[in-house]
Amino acid sequence: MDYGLQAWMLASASLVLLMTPALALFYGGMSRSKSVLNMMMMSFSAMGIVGIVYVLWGWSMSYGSQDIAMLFANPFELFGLRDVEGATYLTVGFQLTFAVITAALISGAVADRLKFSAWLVFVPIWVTLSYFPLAHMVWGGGFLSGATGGLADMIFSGDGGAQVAPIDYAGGTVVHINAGVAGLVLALLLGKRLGFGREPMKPHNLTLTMIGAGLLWFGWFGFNVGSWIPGDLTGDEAGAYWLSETSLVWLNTTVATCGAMLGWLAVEKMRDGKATSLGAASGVVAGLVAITPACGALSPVGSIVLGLVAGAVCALAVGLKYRLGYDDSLDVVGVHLVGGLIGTVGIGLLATSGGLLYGDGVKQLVVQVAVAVFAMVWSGIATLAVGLLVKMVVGLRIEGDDEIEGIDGLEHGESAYDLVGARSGIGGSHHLAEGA
Amino acid sequence: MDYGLQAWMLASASLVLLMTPALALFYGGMSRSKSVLNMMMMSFSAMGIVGIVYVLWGWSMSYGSQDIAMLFANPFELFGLRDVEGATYLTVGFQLTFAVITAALISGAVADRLKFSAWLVFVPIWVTLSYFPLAHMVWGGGFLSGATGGLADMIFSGDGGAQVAPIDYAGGTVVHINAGVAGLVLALLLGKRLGFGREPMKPHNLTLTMIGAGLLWFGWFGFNVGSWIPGDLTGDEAGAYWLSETSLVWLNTTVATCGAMLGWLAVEKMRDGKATSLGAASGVVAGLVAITPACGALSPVGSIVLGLVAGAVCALAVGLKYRLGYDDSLDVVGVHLVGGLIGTVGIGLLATSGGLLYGDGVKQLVVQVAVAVFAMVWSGIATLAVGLLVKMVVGLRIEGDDEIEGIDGLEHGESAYDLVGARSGIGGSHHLAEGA
Amino acid sequence: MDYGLQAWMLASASLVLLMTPALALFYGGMSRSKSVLNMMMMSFSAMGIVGIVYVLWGWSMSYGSQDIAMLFANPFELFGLRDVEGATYLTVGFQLTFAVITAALISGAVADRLKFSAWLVFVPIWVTLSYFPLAHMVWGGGFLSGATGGLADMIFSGDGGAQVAPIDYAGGTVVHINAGVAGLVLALLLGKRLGFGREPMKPHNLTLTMIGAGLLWFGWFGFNVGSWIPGDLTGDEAGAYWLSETSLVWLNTTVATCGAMLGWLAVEKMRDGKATSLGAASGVVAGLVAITPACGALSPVGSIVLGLVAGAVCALAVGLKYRLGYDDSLDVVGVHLVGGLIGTVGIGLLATSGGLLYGDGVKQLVVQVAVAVFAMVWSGIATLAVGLLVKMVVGLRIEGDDEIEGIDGLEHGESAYDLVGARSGIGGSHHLAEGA
Amino acid sequence: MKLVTAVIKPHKWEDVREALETFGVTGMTVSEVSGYGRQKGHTEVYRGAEYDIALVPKIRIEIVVDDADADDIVGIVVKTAQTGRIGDGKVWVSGIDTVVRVRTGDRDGAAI
Amino acid sequence: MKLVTAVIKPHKWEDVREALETFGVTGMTVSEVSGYGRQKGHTEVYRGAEYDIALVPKIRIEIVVDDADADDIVGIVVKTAQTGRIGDGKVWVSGIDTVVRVRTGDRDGAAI
Amino acid sequence: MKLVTAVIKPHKWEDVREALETFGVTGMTVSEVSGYGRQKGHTEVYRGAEYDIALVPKIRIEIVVDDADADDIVGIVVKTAQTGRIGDGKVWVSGIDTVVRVRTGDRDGAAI
Ligand SMILES: Nc1ncnc2c1ncn2[C@@H]1O[C@H](COP(=O)(O)OP(=O)(O)O)[C@@H](O)[C@H]1O
Ligand SMILES: Nc1ncnc2c1ncn2[C@@H]1O[C@H](COP(=O)(O)OP(=O)(O)O)[C@@H](O)[C@H]1O
Ligand SMILES: Nc1ncnc2c1ncn2[C@@H]1O[C@H](COP(=O)(O)OP(=O)(O)O)[C@@H](O)[C@H]1O
Repeated sequence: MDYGLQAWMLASASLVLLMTPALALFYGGMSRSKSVLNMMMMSFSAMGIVGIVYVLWGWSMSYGSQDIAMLFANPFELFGLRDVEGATYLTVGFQLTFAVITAALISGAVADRLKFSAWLVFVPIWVTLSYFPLAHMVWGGGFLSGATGGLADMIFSGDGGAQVAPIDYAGGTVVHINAGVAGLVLALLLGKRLGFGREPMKPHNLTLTMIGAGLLWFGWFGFNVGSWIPGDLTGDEAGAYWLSETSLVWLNTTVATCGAMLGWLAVEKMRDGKATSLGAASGVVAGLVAITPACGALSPVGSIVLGLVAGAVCALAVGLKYRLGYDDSLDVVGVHLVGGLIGTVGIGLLATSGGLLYGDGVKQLVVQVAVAVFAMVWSGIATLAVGLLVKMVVGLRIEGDDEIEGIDGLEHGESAYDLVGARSGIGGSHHLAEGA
Repeated sequence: MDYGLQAWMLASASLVLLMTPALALFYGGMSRSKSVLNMMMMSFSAMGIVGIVYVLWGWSMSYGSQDIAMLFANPFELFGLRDVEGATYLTVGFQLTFAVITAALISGAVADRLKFSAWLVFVPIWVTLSYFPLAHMVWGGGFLSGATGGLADMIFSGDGGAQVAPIDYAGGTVVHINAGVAGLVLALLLGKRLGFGREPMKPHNLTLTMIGAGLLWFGWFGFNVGSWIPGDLTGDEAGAYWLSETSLVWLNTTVATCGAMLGWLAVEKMRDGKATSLGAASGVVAGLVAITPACGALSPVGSIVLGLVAGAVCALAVGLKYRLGYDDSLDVVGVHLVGGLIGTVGIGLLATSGGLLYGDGVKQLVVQVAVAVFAMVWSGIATLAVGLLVKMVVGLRIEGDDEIEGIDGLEHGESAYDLVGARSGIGGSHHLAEGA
Repeated sequence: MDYGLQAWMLASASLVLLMTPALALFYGGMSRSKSVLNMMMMSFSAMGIVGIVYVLWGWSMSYGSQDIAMLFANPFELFGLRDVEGATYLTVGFQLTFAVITAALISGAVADRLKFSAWLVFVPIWVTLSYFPLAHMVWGGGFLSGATGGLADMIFSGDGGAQVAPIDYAGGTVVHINAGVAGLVLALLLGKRLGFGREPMKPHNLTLTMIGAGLLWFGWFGFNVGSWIPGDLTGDEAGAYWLSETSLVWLNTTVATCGAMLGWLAVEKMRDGKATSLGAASGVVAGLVAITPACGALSPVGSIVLGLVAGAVCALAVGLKYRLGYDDSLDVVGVHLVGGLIGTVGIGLLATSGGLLYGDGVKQLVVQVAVAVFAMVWSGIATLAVGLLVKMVVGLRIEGDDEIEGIDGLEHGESAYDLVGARSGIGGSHHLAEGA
Repeated sequence: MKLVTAVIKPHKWEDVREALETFGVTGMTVSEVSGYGRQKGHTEVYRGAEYDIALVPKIRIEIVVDDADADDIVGIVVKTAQTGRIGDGKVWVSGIDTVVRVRTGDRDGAAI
Repeated sequence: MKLVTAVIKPHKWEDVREALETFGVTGMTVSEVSGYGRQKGHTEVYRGAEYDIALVPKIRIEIVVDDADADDIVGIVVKTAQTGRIGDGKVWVSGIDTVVRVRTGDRDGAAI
Repeated sequence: MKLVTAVIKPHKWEDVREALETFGVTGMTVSEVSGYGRQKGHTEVYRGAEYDIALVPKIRIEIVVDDADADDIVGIVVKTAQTGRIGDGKVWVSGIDTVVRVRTGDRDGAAI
């Protein structure tokens, strides 16, 4: 089985890596044409920075053996991948891509106005204080896993660990809730864009956003289907389990996404009279987010239901920022925090084993909610600390005039498009070719 | 072998899924800027709808065990994937992606003028009446397979089934001929775009079309190379066969596409004096379409020949609509129907085992033609029925004024681009940097 | 192990194939809007031509058994893949994709002014005289391998071949140095673009360039991680080695790229005051180029170092053309030649086994330099010969007026964009939806 | 010499061009503009935020003509571009002192 | 009749439109243009080559008005579009002979 | 005051700008337009359908100048933008009543 698994893990790691450029497109298309490059650069630079930080101390802090208070592991133990070898390098690579995209996701909340230098400083500290610890807590046997002494064990103690282990298959808490909360906190620290709620800030290129959504969906198969863990199975058992588990997870990932797209479009149609392409792209992402923690726990039909709900609720949730007045510019909160919560909590209802609706009581639900709340608090405090630090050291926000002129010029000295002469199309006339 | 196969099938299913967003780009770039979003939305919404319908009754109708008249299987047997489990989930997922893209392909014929509500109603009924039955007939052991009592068996009866089984490796009939015929029928029902043949309706963004073509090529490896079937081989034999079969199919898929690109460009150069980028992108797709049914049956050199022919013929065929007066807007007929026929019938000539040119007589050729004709008739009637139904219930076509203003605004309330200030490039002057 | 390997090789070949359309985007975005299609067409047409040439005589010349003077193999031995069968077809396919992209890479040097017919003639002859021989010399057991009688053997002769075999894991010499030199020679033959160094020739669409860079990174995993060779291991040993080797190569490829992106951006920030998106995209490619030959020989931390150096040096090297006055339009020399040299030579310093900095003396370094120099000379002479031939037969350069009007119109009769009405966005006003 | 400036609906451009060509107008300068007037734009909703797109796309044509032709040309444009629905556009005429053909330096009557 | 042409900073368009609407201007024609003047453009550096982008984006507004309103409208535009910083733009007024509404053929006062 | 409007070939813009700057013109407003005239557009063929692209890209320059400078400026543009080939463009001059600098409210001579 090792060889087939290796083949798929190589593919999976590559797919997840692709998600960050895909996110750059998804977000970039939603930006205005004067800030699309900065938006894309936040994703690209997150790749550069987090990739290196992960090798230096990220892996050690997340999956090192020297646990500290169940919150993180000793960053120096495996510093620079000292003592790492063989196939573990690929596990490092796979996990690295998750850290990268989590950081990149946050950028949607701070569009158009965050100093690029602030971003470059924020990212490595934030992954250190928020992402690596949460990865350790949830997947590294820490406080949010089912381990003895963990949160779930505190609630319903079992034999050698929690009675009911929290479920986060591929990162509902670690990735999406975490990024969503961080986006919210940063957006609040940063304040609204000039003209927010008054001036038009509509997507400048929806074809980019749709390409991005398509590539995200594609990459997400690596994200979810690569996140398989054998538990304590070995040999043929593990093999049989892998075949069946990956098959289910692939299908659930797909159909939840289908459901969410339709859910989002239905809300738009009913509320606004029209179903938009931005809605379809957004629904795709909302569905992928919601199924992320749940993809191994649900049936395909359960996944469709989860998707429909996630799409519909997120479609409503993205409007909240106007009511509540925070400028989460590209809806990191409305899609990733809300979608991540729906998936994480939805497990408690829809899990074929453990779910309330399958008659297995509320324990799973309680555990899921507890984990989600703890993750939100951790992420919120960590982000606030890092945000305030960065504000003090380099400042967070560009000048108002520069924001009006566009951050691309200010921070990158570039403009995205130079389409001189792209308009010669006004009314040529049309004749049929003789030869055709 | 199971594990390696699983790894590749996970990759394949993901690749085929990517083809539909890729198609959205390919078609979107060919649309006008006022209708690109609608074009992309037809592909995206097909993903949402067919994905769910497939899980509900599509799988059951295509591959369920309760055959009905060799035409389809009982939709209720495995409704909602009842009783499906284990690795079969992935087979469902893989097949689902084929149904999705087949529906999406049709949208090229109805650009700029089909009501979006009509599309949303058309798609689920059409896959139910046309796609699932044809999938059952060809791949599910039905009337167009080599099974006893099937069409091929009727023509040249053999021992326990047809003497010569029809060959459709990855969907020449089920996908391409089917979508091509459906496109033609819908285009006829719908009528021509206002100004067809008089006003300019040229592609608004050829870079999108070329990205789309590149991604389609990439995704097509999943489509063709994932469509391997072991027949009655088992164990090591099946393994050895898999290694060699997938290798050949990968290479054939590639070189037929190379040939078709050159074939198309050569026709353009000779006829119009210039080889276009739209021609290159179109040739790529034409080659992929033609090799789809044939990819396991030909030698690499045979594949090049098939590709050259397909590219050249499709380049001529796309002009037919002006002669015959149907508005198959983005050439679903010229590329998918014609390309699909070339591939399906070409097998009868070029198959290394069974092909006329390899001295194996006309039987394969006869069978291939018969299957193609039957599929065309089935698809034509089914599409007509669904189209008329939809016309009655929600109407097919938007108002003329709305068509002139652009369907994106009408149906989705959006415009694709907002490139204010994307023109600051008029003539800056250029100095060399001192520091460079 | 065969099955897992096959799964990964199918994925790898597909990934490398995707790199050429990705390159078309990367280069296309850097072109001006009046020449983007021609730029993309050079990549696409290279796919068509080289794909077919490779099957006809490319494979035979590179990997045939009838070696000629250690420089290339008999092109007729396996003409049209005669006698090739089974899984070897996939090896052919994988290698084919390398030949394709090497040819396509050159096109960046000749932007805006090379006759399309000249390109179509140049490509097949160039791969025949430069690429296939170098592939044979380096990977086919020829003059630049460690074989008896080869260059390395001449320098430090060992037992049955060179004491120290040259290292080129995935194509530092064969692909990047080769394409870089060819670009330089062609750019010199062709002369500068009209207005070079005076008129603005800035990228017309940086979002395309960034999509291209993202997809190139993704595809490069096939390029590097698929280039594994078992040496003389067999069975379980080979399997264990494969698991560990591919894991390391994947990670090295990623982190070197991260390093190079940061290295490039750091140079820009220090030199120009701003870190650009074009710099990030370029840094990504520079890192991928540099790690290509070295990806199996370094530790992850060594890869980061190599990446940082490559990014920084290439960022400086792209300015050379203004100093020296050759118009390598999109920096094939600055990125591929320089990056390829850094990687090839860097191995001599940073290889964990053999590297000078790891205390293993200068032998590897000497061999690496010698191989690089020989490859540069070979490629230079071959390109010059082909270039002059093409100049004589069809001419190299389009007319000045046509260049000013734009090569897209002249050679392809197309314009990339037709964005009429894409500007309705000037100042709509913004109200909050009631229902949100 | 007069300068006739016409702002019309984009899909009428082709008809206007033909009509003017038939009349004998051999040159003009065309641009894409946005119009604001009785014809209202439309509303777009993105993720719960509503945008009022106040402007509608128009084509603007500038034609330098001999004094004698100005009225006819205005008449032709008005007739051809008319759909009778709000937003058909405006045409206005102003005097110009002189016009020069860049290629030859010819002036006025000889320049158009 | 007069034609008022105003070249202003893009982010002032919205304010100007509102002010003119309040005054009673019901129609105008708007386009994106590039300005060259005291306000300098900026510099872009791509791979070691420096580009001097001499032009800055501006919005150009054309309004046909009754003679009597011209001065007021100029005043409103100047007041609303003013930021006091270099590059605020120019407004100029010229006479026109006639204006026609395409939809109806109405002329002059009745056409605007 | 006069308004000089010039329609020229795009690749001549840079030269014209320099020549005008040398003469002392400090401001102008530039836009991309499409020209229709003796210089014919080209033909594009997409999948067997032929399109006659009637328009060719041009740059349009508007310069408000003192009466005294108008002729010189026309002369400079004509000289610099001339290639002698069809399609070099047109320049025309019209009178304007007044021009205002938005930033300061300065008028006429002081405004340009
Ligand atoms: N006073 C004006 N000055 C300049 N252009 C105007 C004026 N009024 C209208 N326009 C232009 O004419 C177009 C049509 O005007 P509108 O009021 O919508 O319809 P109609 O002319 O049929 O009454 C507008 O979109 C605008 O471009
Ligand atoms: N002589 C002129 N003719 C036409 N337009 C001009 C002229 N001078 C300036 N402009 C326009 O006015 C804009 C602002 O002018 P500028 O000199 O930058 O600032 P200011 O008007 O505040 O002194 C320019 O960008 C240009 O569009
Ligand atoms: N009567 C006119 N009114 C306005 N612009 C014109 C007129 N005639 C020509 N032009 C503009 O001048 C450009 C050049 O004219 P054209 O007839 O092609 O060449 P030439 O001026 O060299 O004879 C056209 O593309 C158009 O933009």
